[in-house]
Amino acid sequence: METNQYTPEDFSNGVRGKWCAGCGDFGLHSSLKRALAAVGAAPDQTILISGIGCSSRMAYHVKSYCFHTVHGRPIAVASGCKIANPKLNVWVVTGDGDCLAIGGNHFIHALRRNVDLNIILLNNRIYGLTKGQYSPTSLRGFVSKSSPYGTVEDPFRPGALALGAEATYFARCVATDGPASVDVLTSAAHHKGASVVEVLQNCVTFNNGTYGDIYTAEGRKRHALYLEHGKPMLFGPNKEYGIVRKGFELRVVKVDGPEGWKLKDILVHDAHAVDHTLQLKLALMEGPELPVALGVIRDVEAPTYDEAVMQQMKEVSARKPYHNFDELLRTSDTWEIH
Amino acid sequence: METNQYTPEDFSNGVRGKWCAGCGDFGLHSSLKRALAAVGAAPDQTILISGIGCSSRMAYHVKSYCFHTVHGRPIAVASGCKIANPKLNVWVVTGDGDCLAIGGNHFIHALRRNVDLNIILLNNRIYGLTKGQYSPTSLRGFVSKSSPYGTVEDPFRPGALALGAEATYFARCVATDGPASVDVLTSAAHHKGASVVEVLQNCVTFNNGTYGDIYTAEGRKRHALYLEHGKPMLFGPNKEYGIVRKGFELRVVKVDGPEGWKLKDILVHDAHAVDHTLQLKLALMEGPELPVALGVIRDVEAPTYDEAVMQQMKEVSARKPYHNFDELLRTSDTWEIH
Amino acid sequence: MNTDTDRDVVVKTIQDLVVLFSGDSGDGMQLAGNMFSTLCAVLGDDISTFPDYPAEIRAPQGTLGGVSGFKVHAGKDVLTPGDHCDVLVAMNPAALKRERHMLTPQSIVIIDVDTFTPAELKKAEYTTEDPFEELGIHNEVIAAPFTQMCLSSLAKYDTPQPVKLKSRNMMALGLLCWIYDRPLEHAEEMLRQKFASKPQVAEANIRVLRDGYNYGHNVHASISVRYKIEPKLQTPGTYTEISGNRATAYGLIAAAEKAGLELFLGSYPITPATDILHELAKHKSLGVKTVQCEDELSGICMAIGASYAGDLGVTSTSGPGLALKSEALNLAVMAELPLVVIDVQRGGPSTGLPTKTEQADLLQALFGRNGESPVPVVSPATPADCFECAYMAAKVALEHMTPVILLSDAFLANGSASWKLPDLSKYPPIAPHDVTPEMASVWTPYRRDPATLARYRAVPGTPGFCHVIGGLEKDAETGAISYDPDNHERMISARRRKVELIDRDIPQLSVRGAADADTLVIGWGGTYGHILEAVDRINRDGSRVAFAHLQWINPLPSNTEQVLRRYKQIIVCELNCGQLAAYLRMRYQHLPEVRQVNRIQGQPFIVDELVDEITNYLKQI
Amino acid sequence: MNTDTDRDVVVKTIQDLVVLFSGDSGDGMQLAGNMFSTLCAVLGDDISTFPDYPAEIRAPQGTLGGVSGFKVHAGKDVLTPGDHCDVLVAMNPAALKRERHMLTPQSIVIIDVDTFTPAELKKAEYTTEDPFEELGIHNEVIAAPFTQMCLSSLAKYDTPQPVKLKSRNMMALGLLCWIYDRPLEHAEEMLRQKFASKPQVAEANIRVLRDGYNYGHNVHASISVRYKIEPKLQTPGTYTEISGNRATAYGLIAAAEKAGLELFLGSYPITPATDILHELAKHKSLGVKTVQCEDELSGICMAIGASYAGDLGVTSTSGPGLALKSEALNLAVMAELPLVVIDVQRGGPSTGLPTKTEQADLLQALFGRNGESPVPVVSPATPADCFECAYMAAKVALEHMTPVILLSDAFLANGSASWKLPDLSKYPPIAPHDVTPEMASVWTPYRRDPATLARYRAVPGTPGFCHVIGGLEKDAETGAISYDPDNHERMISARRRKVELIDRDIPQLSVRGAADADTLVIGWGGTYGHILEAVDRINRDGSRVAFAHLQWINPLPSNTEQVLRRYKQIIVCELNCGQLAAYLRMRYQHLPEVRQVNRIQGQPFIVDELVDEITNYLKQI
Ligand SMILES: Cc1ncc(C[n+]2csc(CCOP(=O)(O)OP(=O)(O)O)c2C)c(N)n1
Ligand SMILES: Cc1ncc(C[n+]2csc(CCOP(=O)(O)OP(=O)(O)O)c2C)c(N)n1
Ligand code: SF4
Ligand code: SF4
Ligand SMILES: [Mg+2]
Ligand SMILES: [Mg+2]
Repeated sequence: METNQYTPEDFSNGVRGKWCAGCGDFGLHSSLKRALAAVGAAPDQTILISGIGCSSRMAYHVKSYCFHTVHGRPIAVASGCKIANPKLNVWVVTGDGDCLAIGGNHFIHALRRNVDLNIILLNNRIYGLTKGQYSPTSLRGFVSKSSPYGTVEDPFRPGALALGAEATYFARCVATDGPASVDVLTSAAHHKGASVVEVLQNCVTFNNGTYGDIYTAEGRKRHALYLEHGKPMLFGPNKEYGIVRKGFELRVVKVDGPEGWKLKDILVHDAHAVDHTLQLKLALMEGPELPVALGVIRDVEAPTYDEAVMQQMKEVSARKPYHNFDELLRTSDTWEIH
Repeated sequence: METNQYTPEDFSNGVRGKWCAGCGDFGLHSSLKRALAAVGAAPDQTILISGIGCSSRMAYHVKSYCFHTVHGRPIAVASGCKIANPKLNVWVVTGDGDCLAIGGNHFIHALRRNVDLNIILLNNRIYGLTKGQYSPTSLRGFVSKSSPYGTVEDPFRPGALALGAEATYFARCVATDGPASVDVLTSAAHHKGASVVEVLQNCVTFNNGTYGDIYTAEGRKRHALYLEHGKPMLFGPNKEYGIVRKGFELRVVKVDGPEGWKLKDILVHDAHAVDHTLQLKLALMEGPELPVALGVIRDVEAPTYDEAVMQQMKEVSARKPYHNFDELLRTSDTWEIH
Repeated sequence: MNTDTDRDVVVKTIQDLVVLFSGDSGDGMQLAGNMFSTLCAVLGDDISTFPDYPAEIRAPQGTLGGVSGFKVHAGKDVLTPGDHCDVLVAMNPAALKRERHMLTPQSIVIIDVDTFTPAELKKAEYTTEDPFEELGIHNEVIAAPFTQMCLSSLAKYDTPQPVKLKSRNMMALGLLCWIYDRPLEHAEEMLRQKFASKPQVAEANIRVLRDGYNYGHNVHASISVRYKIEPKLQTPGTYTEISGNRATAYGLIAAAEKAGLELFLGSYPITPATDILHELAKHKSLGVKTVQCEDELSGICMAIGASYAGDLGVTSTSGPGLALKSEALNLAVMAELPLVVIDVQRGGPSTGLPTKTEQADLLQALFGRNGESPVPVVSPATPADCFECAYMAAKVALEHMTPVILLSDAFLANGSASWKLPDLSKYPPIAPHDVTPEMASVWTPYRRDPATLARYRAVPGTPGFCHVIGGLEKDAETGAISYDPDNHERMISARRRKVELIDRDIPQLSVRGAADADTLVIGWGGTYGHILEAVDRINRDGSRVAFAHLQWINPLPSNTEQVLRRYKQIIVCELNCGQLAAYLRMRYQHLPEVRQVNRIQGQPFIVDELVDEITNYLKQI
Repeated sequence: MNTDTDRDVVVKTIQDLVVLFSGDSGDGMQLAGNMFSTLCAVLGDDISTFPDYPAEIRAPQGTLGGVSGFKVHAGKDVLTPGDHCDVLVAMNPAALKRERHMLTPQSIVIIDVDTFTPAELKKAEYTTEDPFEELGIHNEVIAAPFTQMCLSSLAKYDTPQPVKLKSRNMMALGLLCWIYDRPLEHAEEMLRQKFASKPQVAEANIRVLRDGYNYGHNVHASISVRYKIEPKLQTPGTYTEISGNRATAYGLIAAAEKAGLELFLGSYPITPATDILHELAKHKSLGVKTVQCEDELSGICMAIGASYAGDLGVTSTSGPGLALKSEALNLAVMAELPLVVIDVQRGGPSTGLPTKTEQADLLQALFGRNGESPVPVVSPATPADCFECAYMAAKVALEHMTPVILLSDAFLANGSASWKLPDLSKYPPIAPHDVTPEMASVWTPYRRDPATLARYRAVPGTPGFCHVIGGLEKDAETGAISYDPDNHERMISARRRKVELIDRDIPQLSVRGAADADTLVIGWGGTYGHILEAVDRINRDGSRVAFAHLQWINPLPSNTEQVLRRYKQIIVCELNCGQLAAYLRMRYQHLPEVRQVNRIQGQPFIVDELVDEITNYLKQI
């Protein structure tokens, strides 16, 4: 973590979170403040925009310029902020309902445009605030108040949707996994362009246990792959397992095991690869065969929308002969009446 | 093409299309009527829903049950139709603006739910009806009325977005390429679940030439790969080129050429593969290195939403003791007043 | 059960009773309140309930923000949940503080004295150690050690203490049952049903409930009176307790069955409308399809699609959702398709006060669309009336080929009342306005029924009726797109007239109260009970006021203008800044003086205040 | 140029002139019309133009559906494009048929006789071979062989014939210039500019234009009169021709500059508002940012975000888009952020008549949101007034911290008028209501300026003002979320009062016309010219009528009630079913009789009809 002038406390407004005891939002809240401090921008140079949902209540618990907007629209509002003033750091805190149900269109378009936003998607696979309806990330068959006999639809996989929408950055962390979350959030902030951080977050009240053992440190040791750019894809309690390619498939192998796989056979993570084939496959990995990928999955440079707008304004400005209203008027086809 | 009782004329309502002379919509219109005849459902068992746009005017030129809805919403309206009455054939005709700009959210959710709709996306990379603004599929730098200095954003690639949204079916054709269009549309109709057919359509008036030589029969001979399930991926005037895998990449090679590639090295198309890695790569192929893929790129079986709803209704019905309103009333906690 | 012969305790007979159960969000007050209201209803009382829960997800335990309340009014001629309470059950100091304004000098306060510790007092922001003194409460207080009693009741179980304490609410309920003489049998039955899958939990709760009852019996020396509510002579029949949202869902189910159609709900969850989705989602065995859509726009569009394809299409939401649906609602207006749009109003604008009640979406419902876009609007008066209105909304939509907006509100939606099970066979038939095969040769999409101006629906799948409809203006005769000036005017007026003609299907406006009054009080929607109670009281007190309540707001009953013109002044009472008042003035020129009583506080009217304001106006003519 | 000394032709001096250019969509009528209007304006005429193009993408060439028209009214005291035309230029039989109702017995008809072939007559659905007889047209007809002439003009070029025929419109324009004595210099200059990148095309068009002019000269024997329009004495200054949409864009640019802010437009294309986006997109050198958003919801939300972050946030749309924006608009109401929302009205409801004009979004603008949601509404009277209104809308939004709706319409948006270039230094200053560093210690988000009740904006990036705002109700003092009943009422009333207080910044309602009239005619928006012309005519004819036109509709000018009460009857004229009339009745009790003149045909008023209806009402008091 970088050293700089701000501490997590500088981003605390002293208002205690009103989430249920044990809610994953608490964990993310504290990681977020630490990441904000690590990024090094002042609280008053920071904007945090949220929609509506338990997760979106984050806006009341961070000291910065916060705007608790309406359901589904935080990404659109945040895009306006960033394009208006690209100098500010703009964060979005949103939920699986806010971002992927009602807000789905703004999500995909912000990614395509590559507006430089840091989008924290708290995915608890449920509508928490409205007390327990299934969400677009709820698993097929999920029983909830609005699906008393189980849902009959497959969920979105946020990584697939994001990459399908041309995302330049996608990362994943677990809400209660502090240090890894701080790293990922900090890296998202440093990414120029739209970054999506999917936070696996447990809703103790309406969807407890949805992430199984990935939600525990112990489980992650066994079933999570912490990706690092440039490093081989190793995991397991003793990093004894690795990922290899077979055709277009991924497979888990034991390094130096009976099958004879060596460290050099293991795929090396390239978060910066422009072609996202492998990144997408990593994002989609799931048990029991494959580990769950955590960390920065994709982080690719591309022009950001907000900067490109500024750039174009500069270029056009240099070319055009008029720079204020009065000069504009003179560009019209005019005539004099005497 | 199957033989059956209907002819394309049966789906003609005699109202001449009001598109600009040379518009690609004319081509698709005639292919659509042929495909409808080939599918074999009666005109009055067929629903065609469209939004707003030049493309959406299709609703006035097909004899069936047609509903010209509002901008961006045809997929939502069509979903309601199909879920209400799964026996009907439901088609959606939409444009790149209608479907991917204002209608983006309904598009991704219908695919995720896998509602059994046949979605024809007429992609001309422009807003035609409103006379020439760029669309979410316009290429970066595109100059239009609303982007006089060129756009500063990348386009969606409909195939990537569709597969990112869990599409079970994706195909592509060129509006003026009649027989191939009819084949693709017919196959889309036979697919159980949401099918997306991206139609490359030239807007002669506002975006003429956007597809370069792929829009001509001659160009397609050289630069298009017509995919067929189970067949090797060969293209070129004499089918002399083929596609091979290298790592996670695709490459064009000459079969029986100096580099020594043989027919057996060429990838064989599997439209039914559940893992979409290769299909996605095919959908994203573009020149100059790679040919443009046409035909059915993905076609995978999965439960459809509308049938699953019916199925669940049956199951629940069999289990529950009440089947009319009066019986429902008796399930309440009631008491008698005498 | 130990039913003793109260020797030392006075037993008073009362007409009605208001109990307010209040505690932390986790204290189970909604359950206790609900059960108490049912126990009363089962004994033949009228009931009216009012849950008031925090919008916060989970305010910290013990704080003022976390207080959750449930008011039950039971007895004879009960119209509202009551301005005040006769008994306040406060499970912690925060509850006492938050609800103290509900007390009258006669109210009894029951507290769980075990929670009145310095720590809890501090959480509730008390500044002294004597909460009663600090709040100036001088009422009779029953300080029961619910916490201790609950733990000892359950001593033999080895569940953890926090789990045991979840039954504290049953202790309070048991005590109330003793004081108000409600036998426990039905309550025990309810617990057994609720916890059918966890018999242990049911047993524990029943044990606590009985101990609460017995506690009353044992310590009755410290309780000065017991009460008996005078039973009301209700119409004989089978009753249940119903909330407004459930009644709405039932009304739709009944209408679909009557019309011979399947019911389709496209909806996106939103407080306080979500329970309609929850309720309908259960009833797949009745052919009810519910789709939880990706957003409100999809919700209404799917319902429109379903309606086009032959179902009874419905969409449910609250104010912000109605705003989002307005563009697509206009498609239904233009395509002239049946559709029921339910808006369970809440406090606005914007996200506003999501769990609170308000009547401020009326003008949005009437006018919140581009262009000239007439849509019928109906609004229920009581939770049970939600059934009638939903039924009628569906009937009008199907028979007149139009979307209909049903304006419910948070008060109606969550409140409940006892409800005599309806006999569906006595309800008017519903005949969808569909084409018949004979029409095939002459039908065009906008051919109208001369009696109602409704067009005829040709459901896809019907042989011989292929056609196109849509949002562009269409030729009245041929159904083709038309930009013809005269045709547009003709179609605009047909759509308007069609809605006006619905007034033949709706009841005349009836007037209650003094026949010779100079003043008419008028209201709409969920304020019915409060206004009626106020008007009754004013008339009992010797002044003379008439009262009319609007169920249909568009069209207005055909005699509305005539009724209004009968009086010297009209007082419109509503929970907004005067939307119905404005609408009436807009509709009828030169009305008698229109005066307004408005509250916009996220709360139902207070009858006392209504009485005062109306009485004041009476003095002014 | 050949300017002869008209020997045989009578030259008449006229006050004004209406020319209707009409032809197929591909015939370049919009260009010819536009050029003619500019030529007149350059000579000092008032002008008013009205393009009327089909909504169809491309109706088949030569059919009635494909006719595209452009009306130019030029001369003295021109207020409207005119009910009728003095000259109809019909480039084909379809145009003649479509526009025949615009003729008076005195009108001259100019046709391209080469197009009156049997094939073309058939396309235009004529049933006989004599179109004039068939239509009953007995006017003076100039049957010019435009097609042939055009081809021979361009004989020396080897472009294909269809390309050559694209200049046919210049032939017609040249002829008109001769008849009405408009020198060609400026027209030639315009062509050179328009085709700057294709000098060949410019040259060809100039050649045809001159040949058209010379044709008039050469054949004048067959033309009975030439005309001279009496020049109007206009205020001296620099003029340009401006459409309503461009004026709107300019007003916003001017306001942003005056306020020292950058302008941000978030928009989604929609007819007839799209040209505002097109226009603003050009002006990056003025610091204007335009984002073509994915939908209307994004358009307004991005504008809100930009406004929050310190820009002047604007969103532009038409009726269906306003419906879609209504939920987010309420966020701006609740967050009390400046925002300009432009609705260029078109025919509704739903997709309706997308290219036609209508005034039926008034009630939507006023009331189309959930909850009590007051939003200022302003509406321009003329294309040039769009500039003033856009400027004022931005000023009010920034200074009073509120969204403002600007209601334009298709008639204003596409119509044009000559416009004296404004001197921005004479416009009132605009001072964004932002925090100052001294406030840091006392500021809370909803602290209000006592004079206006506007809160103070703290733009992100300002040191020391971190805070949170949002759509939930907030405590008036602290800015924290509040569900407190009294606070809600207090905030509701502050939001309302804040909007009312804007009336101090807007002009009083002024009345024109007869001072001693019993009748007040009142209108709003783009009908101004038509109503004024009608009222003037009625007064000239000896009846007495007063006329007031509303620019601000919310708040109404503070003297509105007083003005209205001065008359015995009020006649509200509008292009809808009576929305302003309803609003006035709603706002003021016991008004004098409110009568209505309504048209809802997708077309502007016809002055003759206004005169008739108003005169009729005059007889009724
Ligand atoms: C326009 C609108 N529609 C619906 C709602 C109701 N609503 C509030 S939050 C929410 C879902 C929240 O789910 P999610 O975004 O996953 O957040 P969580 O509470 O799970 O963190 C819904 C449906 C609303 N406030 N506004
Ligand atoms: C709510 C709404 N917003 C905007 C419009 C204007 N509009 C109509 S069609 C269209 C875009 C059409 O583009 P596309 O879907 O690509 O169709 P195309 O004309 O290119 O076939 C737009 C912006 C509208 N009719 N309704
Ligand atoms: S409901 Fe779920 S998501 Fe919301 S605060 Fe409680 S635990 Fe967290
Ligand atoms: S504008 Fe373009 S898309 Fe529309 S009809 Fe013309 S050519 Fe086709
Ligand atoms: Mg969630
Ligand atoms: Mg398009």
